[in-house]
Amino acid sequence: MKHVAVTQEEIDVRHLIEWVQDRNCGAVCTFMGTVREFTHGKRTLYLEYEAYQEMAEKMMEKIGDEVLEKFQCTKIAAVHRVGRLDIGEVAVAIAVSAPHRKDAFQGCRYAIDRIKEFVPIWKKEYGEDGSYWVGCNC
Amino acid sequence: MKHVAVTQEEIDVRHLIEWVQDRNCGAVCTFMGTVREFTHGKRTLYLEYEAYQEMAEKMMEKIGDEVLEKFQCTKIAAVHRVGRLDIGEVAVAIAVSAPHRKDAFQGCRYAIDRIKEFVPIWKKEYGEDGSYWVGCNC
Amino acid sequence: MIKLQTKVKVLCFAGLGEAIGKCVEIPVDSEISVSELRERLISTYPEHERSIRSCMIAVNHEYVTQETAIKTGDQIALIPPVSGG
Amino acid sequence: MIKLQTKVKVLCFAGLGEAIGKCVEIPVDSEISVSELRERLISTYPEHERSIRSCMIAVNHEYVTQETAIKTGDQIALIPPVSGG
Repeated sequence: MKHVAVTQEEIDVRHLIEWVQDRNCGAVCTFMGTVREFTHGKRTLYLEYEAYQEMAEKMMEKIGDEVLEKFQCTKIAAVHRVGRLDIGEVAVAIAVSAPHRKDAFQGCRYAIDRIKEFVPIWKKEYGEDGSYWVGCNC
Repeated sequence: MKHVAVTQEEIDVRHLIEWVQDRNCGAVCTFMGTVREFTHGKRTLYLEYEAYQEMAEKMMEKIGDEVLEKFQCTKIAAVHRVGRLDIGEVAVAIAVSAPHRKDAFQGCRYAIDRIKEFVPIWKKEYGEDGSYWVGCNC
Repeated sequence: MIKLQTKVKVLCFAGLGEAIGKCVEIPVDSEISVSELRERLISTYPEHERSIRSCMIAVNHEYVTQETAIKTGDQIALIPPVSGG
Repeated sequence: MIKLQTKVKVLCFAGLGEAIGKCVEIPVDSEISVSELRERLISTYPEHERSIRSCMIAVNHEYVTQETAIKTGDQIALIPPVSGG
């Protein structure tokens, strides 16, 4: 079972954890990507995330299916936030349940790696010297 | 920075997450070990955990130090519960923050592997056919 | 073979969306491949060639190959290198 | 060399704690190694030999080797294979 969303709302990882918990799972692994203040000594003031929402959700569903197929995972919930995010706020959260811990870790790691690789979401970094789209040639 | 505990109280992973979050961390990984109902088709009714409390906490501190030394992790919080635990309840929870996700995952995985290997805590499984100490020759 | 002129709407995101607009219309023949569409975009926005070339192209929310044929009503999007998470 | 008889308290856990008690007292000489203590325990509780042999021994909350010398006032514990998490 999977649940994915791209949302403007604050992410509460508790809801994801509750959603994935299962009587036959002994393991829940979660990952949260949060807004970091300093990267290589450069200060970030805040970020703005933009998504191609329908496609992003569709890709996240696909990643969810992959996790459930490739690993012995039972449930996965993944939410990515868009809009303005301040330092410390959660940009993405994933929770994965599995009977055993190895699978929960692998599934969760796989999900965030794939999200960062393929899901059409972009961040614009606002720093002390102005703003730029991260990783873009634009 | 590390925070560890062995407790009778219900574990709320939110507190661990809040404790490890840090302005300079972009990643938080958590693991929860929960009481599973079925293992290899055998039903568990509930578990009872016993700890050698002082030593368990000391060992968990040591594991915390190892995580902070071996990986680029910033903070770790780990709590193990003792006493009677029903199906679905959280027996152990770990949260690790790091600037980058790879380290957060590795640190969290390392911590639970070490806890399960070395920390003097034992579980007694109560099933439909009676009870036994898991992994013990007693 | 008669080629009908039509327009394809292309969604743009991130820096590219800011630079050329979030939804641009490109006049095309009725039959066009993804790589042909990319060349039309580049000739329409030559100053953004580098950034257009760095994009993947999605048709109906799926990444597609260069050879994919675009059909009327398809939702086309230019996907710059992603940076979510 | 005069050997003084004294008693060492040994904490026991899990199934072993249930079987022989959570805190047993073993009379020992004033100088005794961990492996000697284990043999004393086995001769005191021969029916639990297998389970005593499967234990690690902790002195003052640290796992120790067989050769470690036990001193007066040390906190000794028999640690059966752990099963936390």
